[in-house]
Amino acid sequence: MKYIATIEDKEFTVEIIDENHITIDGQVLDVDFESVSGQPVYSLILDGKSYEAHINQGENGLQVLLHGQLYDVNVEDEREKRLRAAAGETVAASGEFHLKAPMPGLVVAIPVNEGDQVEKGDVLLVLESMKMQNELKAPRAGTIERIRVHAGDSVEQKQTMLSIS
Amino acid sequence: MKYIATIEDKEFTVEIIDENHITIDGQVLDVDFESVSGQPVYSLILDGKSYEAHINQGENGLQVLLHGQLYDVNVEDEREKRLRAAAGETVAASGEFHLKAPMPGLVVAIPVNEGDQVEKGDVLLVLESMKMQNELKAPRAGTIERIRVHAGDSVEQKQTMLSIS
Amino acid sequence: MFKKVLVANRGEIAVRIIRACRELGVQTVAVYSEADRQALHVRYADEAYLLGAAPSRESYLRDDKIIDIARKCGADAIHPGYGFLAERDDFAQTCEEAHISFIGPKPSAIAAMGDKGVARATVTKAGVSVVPGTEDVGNLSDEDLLAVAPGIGFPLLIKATAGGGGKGMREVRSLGEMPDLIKAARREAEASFGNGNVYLEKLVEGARHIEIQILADQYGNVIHMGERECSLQRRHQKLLEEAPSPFINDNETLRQKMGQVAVKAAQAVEYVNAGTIEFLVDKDSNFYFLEMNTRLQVEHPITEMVTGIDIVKEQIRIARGRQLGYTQEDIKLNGSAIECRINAENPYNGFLPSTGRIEHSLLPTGPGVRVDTGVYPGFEITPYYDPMIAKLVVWGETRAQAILRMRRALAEYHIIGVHTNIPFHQTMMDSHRFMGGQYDTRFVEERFDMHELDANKAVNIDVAAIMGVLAAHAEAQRSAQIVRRNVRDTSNWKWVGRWERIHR
Amino acid sequence: MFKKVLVANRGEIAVRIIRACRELGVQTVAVYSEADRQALHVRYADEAYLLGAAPSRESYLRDDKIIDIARKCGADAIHPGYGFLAERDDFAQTCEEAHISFIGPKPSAIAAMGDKGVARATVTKAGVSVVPGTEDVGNLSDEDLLAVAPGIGFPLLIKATAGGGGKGMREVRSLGEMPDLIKAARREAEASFGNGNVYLEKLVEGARHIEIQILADQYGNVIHMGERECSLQRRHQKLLEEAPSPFINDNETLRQKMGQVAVKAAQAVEYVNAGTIEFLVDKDSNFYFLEMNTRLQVEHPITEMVTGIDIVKEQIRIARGRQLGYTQEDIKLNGSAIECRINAENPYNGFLPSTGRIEHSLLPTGPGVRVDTGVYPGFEITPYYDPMIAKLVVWGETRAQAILRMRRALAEYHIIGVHTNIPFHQTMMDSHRFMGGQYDTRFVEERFDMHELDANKAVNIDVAAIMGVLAAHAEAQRSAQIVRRNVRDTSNWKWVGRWERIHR
Repeated sequence: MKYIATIEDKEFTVEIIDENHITIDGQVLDVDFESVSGQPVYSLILDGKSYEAHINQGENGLQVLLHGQLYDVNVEDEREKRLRAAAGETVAASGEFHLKAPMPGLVVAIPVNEGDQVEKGDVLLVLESMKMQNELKAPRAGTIERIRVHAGDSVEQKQTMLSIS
Repeated sequence: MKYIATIEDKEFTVEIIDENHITIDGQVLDVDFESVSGQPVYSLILDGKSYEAHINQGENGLQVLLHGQLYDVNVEDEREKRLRAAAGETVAASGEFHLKAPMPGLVVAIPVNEGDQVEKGDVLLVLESMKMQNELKAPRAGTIERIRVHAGDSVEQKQTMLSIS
Repeated sequence: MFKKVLVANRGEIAVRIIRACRELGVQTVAVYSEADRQALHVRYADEAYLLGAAPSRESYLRDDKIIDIARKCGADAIHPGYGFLAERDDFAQTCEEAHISFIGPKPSAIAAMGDKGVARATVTKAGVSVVPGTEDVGNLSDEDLLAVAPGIGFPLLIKATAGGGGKGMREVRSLGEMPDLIKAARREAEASFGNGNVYLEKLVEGARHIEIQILADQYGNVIHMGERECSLQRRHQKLLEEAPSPFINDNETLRQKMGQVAVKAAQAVEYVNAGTIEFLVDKDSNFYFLEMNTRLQVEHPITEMVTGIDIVKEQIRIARGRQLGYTQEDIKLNGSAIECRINAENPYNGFLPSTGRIEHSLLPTGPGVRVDTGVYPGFEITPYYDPMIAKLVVWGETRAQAILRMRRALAEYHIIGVHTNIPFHQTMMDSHRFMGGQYDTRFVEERFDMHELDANKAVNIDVAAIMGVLAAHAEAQRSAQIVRRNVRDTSNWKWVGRWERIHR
Repeated sequence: MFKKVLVANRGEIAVRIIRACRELGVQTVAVYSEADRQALHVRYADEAYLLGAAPSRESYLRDDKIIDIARKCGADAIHPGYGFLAERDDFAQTCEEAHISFIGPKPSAIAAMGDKGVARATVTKAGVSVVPGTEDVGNLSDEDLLAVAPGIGFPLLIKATAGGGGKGMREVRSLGEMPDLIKAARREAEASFGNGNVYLEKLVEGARHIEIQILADQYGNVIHMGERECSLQRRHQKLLEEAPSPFINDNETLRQKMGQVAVKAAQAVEYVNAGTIEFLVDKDSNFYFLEMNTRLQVEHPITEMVTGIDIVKEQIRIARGRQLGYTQEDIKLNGSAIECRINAENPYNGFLPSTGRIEHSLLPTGPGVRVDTGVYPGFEITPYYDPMIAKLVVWGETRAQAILRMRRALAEYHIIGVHTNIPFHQTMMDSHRFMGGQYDTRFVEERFDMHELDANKAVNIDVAAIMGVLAAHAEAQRSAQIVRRNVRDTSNWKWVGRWERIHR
C-alpha cells in the first residue's frame, strides 16, 4: 500500500511493505508501530530508534505531536491522490467562514456589525471562558454576514456565532 | 428498596429512600455516591464525610477495600433474603473443591497423589510465577480426587489443577 | 494544632493544602461546586460539602455559605488558598468574628495591601521604592485616569486595584487607545473580583518580575526565603517560574537587599503568615515594589524545593499561634528549581483554553520531580475555572541540571483529552535565551514563538510523515477488520496479535 | 561523558537509569522482550531493540544478544540495573573485552563478592566479622551440608551461593527437615540463577538487616552514604526500607563504625562504583557482614533522598572515569526517607502474585513524594517477571513526618486491574510497633498480620456495608437502565445526570 504524506509543502512517499517494513522515498526501514493504552498515543520503533507521538484527526489532516513539535500531516493513498489530481485540485478557498465557539463560554462583546468589512486579524468577538477573556479574530478579510449571538449569551462549544463571506 | 448487607457475622439493613437518602438500621443519612472515572472506584459522601473505596465482585459477595481495610460484603435484597430463608439456608459446604491456578505459571511440584488424605493447610501444589515459587495449600481436609496436571506443565489462570472431595 | 481545617478552594491548591493537613494529622473539609463533585480535593478530604452551581459566584465565592459550613462541621480554621476569597479582607474579618482562624494575614494587612494604591502609599512611607504611577487611593474615574496618564508617561499599565494574576490589566501605548482599554480592564476586574476600580502604573521596559517569599509569625518575627524569578508571562499570566533567579544568581548582596526591603514592606502592615512581595527589577538592578500578594502563591513549591521548608505547613503552624520554626540564618538556597504551569490550552491556536474530559494521563515521576495537580484520567475540565490543571516542578543541583530534568519530565508527561501548553514549555526549555537566563517580562510575547525552533522540527519531519501514514493505515485496517469480524479489542491490532502469540 | 548507554534491564529500574542518562545528556538504548514492547523503558529510550520471547532466559538474560546490540548500535556503556545480568562477572568481563564500559565494579570484584563463600573468606581476612556458617567455597554436596549443620547450630539458613533477594533461601529449624529444604533451595536457585549451589549460615534471631551504601571511584576513593534499614521482609524479600535506621537513629558512632567496616570490605576487593554491604545487627549492636551487593540496589532512592545525591548519575560518572564528586565530609543525612515496594500481589490471599492489565491508576504526588515505576494504565502485568511494579518513596523532616506523609501517599495511590500490597503497607504504617521502630527481620512473618488492626476495621464497618449496598443497587439500576434505553455512558449513572443538568 502506497501513501503520500504532505507536511507543509514537503511530500513523502511511504509504502507499507508488510507489518514490519516500509519504504520512505524508496529507502527500506524496519518499523514497529503500536498504539499505547488504546489511546491516540503511538509508539514507533524505526530502525531501532524509539519515537512517541500523539496523533489526532485535525481539521487539515492528522496532527502529529512529536517531541514537542506539532506537524500537520496530510495522508492520501495513491487512489485518492489520483482522484484529486483528476478533479483538478479544486480545494477552493471556499465561500463562507463560520466563527464557531472553540469552547463553551459567555459572549462578552461583539465589536463588529453585520455588513462590516473586516481585515484578517480583526477582533470579531470576545468570549469569556475559564476566567479569561479570549479575543476571537478574523482568519481572513471579508464581510460580516450574519451574527447569530448577542453579548451576554452563553454559547456551547462549536456553536456558530457569526459568519464572514 | 431494602437491602441486607452482611459482613462476617454482622448484619446491616440499608434502605434506599431516594437518590440522596438512605437509612441504615433505621437511621436516616444523606448520601451522595458516585463511581469515579468509570472505574470500580467509588466516592461516597455520607452526611458530609467523604469516603473512597474500590469495590469488586469477589467469590463471596462484594469486596470493599476502604481505608486500607478489606471487607467482604454480602448484599441481598429482601426478596432474595426471603427466598433463601424459604429454601432453608441450603448453602452446603458442598462437594468437591477444585484447586484452580490463581495466575498463569509453571507447575513445579505436586507433593500429593490421587487418593491421598490431606489436612487443611497441606501443600497441594507448587506453582512458579513471577520468579517465585508459590505453595498452594488445601483450604480444608479431604481426599485428593483427581490430579489434572503434571510437574513441568504450564497452566493458564483459573485452570483446574486438582480436586479434593 | 487545629483539629479541622476547611479548605475554601478547589483544584491543585486545595489538594496541596489537604496534603499538608494530612501530614500534620489535621482533619480536612472540602467545599465544592456541582462541577467538582468528583474533583480530587473532594475525594481526598475527610469531609465534603456542596456549595452550589458551577460558576464561582454561586460556589467558591459564596463566603456566607463557606462560613456557615465551617461553623456547622466544627472547623477551627479556614485556608483560602489563592484566588477566590484569599485576598478578601471582609472574609478574613468574618472568620475572625466567627472565631475561626483564617490561615493568612490579618484583615487590616489584606486591606492595606489589597488596594494597590494604599499599598503603594504604605510602603513608600516605609522607605520602599515603587514604580511611578497613580498614588491616589480608591476609585479613580475614567476622566481622572486620562488626566493623570500623560504625567506618568507611556507606555503604562492599567491595573485592577483588587487585582492579581493579570486580570483586569491592560497595557497602554498612547492616550488615544486608553478609553477603550480602561473599559475592558474595568469589565474584567468587575467580573473577576466584583470590583471595577483600576489604577495606572509606569511600564518599566526590559524589566524582570522577581518576587520575595516571606514568612511572619504573630510575634513579630519576619524572615525572607529568597526570590522567585517570574518574568516569563503571557498576558500578565505567569507561565514558568524559577528559584533562584538567573538574573540575581550569585549576587547575594542584591538578594539580601531585596529580602530586607521585602521584610520592611511586610512589617509596614504588621504582616503575619506567608506572603510575597513582587518587585520589578530593571537592567541596572534597581528594584521597585510592585505589590504584595497577601496569600500563598501558585509558585510556592519552587521555594520549598530550594529551601526544604514546607510553606503550607508553616502557614498552618503560624495561624495556630506557633513561633516561626526557622530563623533567617536557617534559610539556605540549595540547588535550583523550575515550575512549569500546565494549562489546558492550545499553544498552536492562540493559547485558547481547551475543555473536555481527560481520557488518559501519564505523570512524569522519578528523582527531583513534583507534580501538583487536581485532575486525573476521567475528570472533566469545565469552562468555569482557571485553565491551570497542574504544576510540574523540578529540582536540580544546578540550574542546568534542573533544565535537563524539566526537559525529560515534559517529554514524559502525557495528557490526552484536552490540549495543553506542554509543547510551549518544551520549546521554552530548548530556547537558547531561556537557557542563558536572558529574558524579561516581554520575552514570551515579543521575542518568543512556538515556531522559533522550526529548525528542530525539520529533524524529525520524516518521522512525523511516517507516523501519520502508519496511523492512517492502522485506522484503515481497523475499519476493514471491524467489518470482517467481531474483534474484542480493536484499539491495538498488533499488540493483540502478539499477546495471543505469547500465550499460545 | 558517554555518548550512548545501553540499559540491560526492564521495569522501574530501566526507567530510573534512562532518566539519569537523559539528565546527563546521554543517549539511551533499551532492550526488551516480546512482552515488554509497550513498557515504559522502551517508550522513554532513544533506541529500542527486541531481545526475544518473554521468559528472561530468552530475553533479559541473553548476554550474547545484548553485547551484540550494544556493538551494533554503538553504545559505549552498559548499565545492568539490578537482577538479570547485574552480578554476572562473565558478563562484565565480556563488556570489558568488547571495549564497552560496564557501569559497575570490575569482574574480579563481582566474582569475589558474588560467591558468598568467597566473599565471607575475603572480608574475614580483612578483619570484618561474619555470621557463623559454612566457610567452604564452592559446591557443597547435600551430605557435606548435613554434616556441617549441627556444628553451626539451628536455626540456620540455607542460602544460594549465587543468590540474592531471598531466592533459593530456606530456613531450617532441625536436621530432620533439612534434606527436603536443601532440595527446594537448590531447585529455586537453579531456576533463578542457573546455579544450584547453596551454603549454610547461622540464623541470628531478633536481628536487624541494615545495609551501608558505598561509592568508590577508580582512584581508590571510597565513601559511605549512611545506612538503610531493611528488616521488614517476607520470605526474605524486602518490603519496606527506611533511611536512616530507627535502630541506629542518632547513634552516630555506630553509623560511622559500620560505614568504616563497609569501606574496608569494599576495599578488600578493590571495589569500584556503587555497592552495598549488608549487615546483620543484633540487639547489642554487634554487626556481622552478610554479603555485598555489587550493584545498584532497589532501595537506593531513600539514600538519595536523605543525602541529596543522585546515585545513578554518580555511577555513570564513576564508570566514565571521573573522580567522586563528594568526599566523606559532604555526606550529611538530612531528614528521613521511607520506601514501600508496591507489588502486584494480593495481601488478603497469601500474597499471591496478581497478573492482569492495569486499567486505571492514580499516583500520589505533591511535596516529598517520589514514585519510581515502569507501569501505567493500559499496561499488562505478565507472569514472567518480578511482581514489583512501583516504589513509593517519601521524605520527611523527621521519621514521624515521613510516616505521616507515607500514609497520605498510600491513601492516594490507586491501582485498578491487579491486586497490590498497598493495604499491607497501610496496615504497617498504622502499626504501633512500626511507628516505634520496634521490629526485626522476623516481624512481618511472625508478629504482624493483615488482621492485626481489626479494631480499625470496626470503625468503618457500617460505611463498608453502605458502600456495598449502594454499589449493588447502582449495578441493578444500571442493568435495568440498559434494558430500558440505550444510554451512551452507563458507567456513571448519577454523574451523567448532574452533568446534563449543569449544561441545560
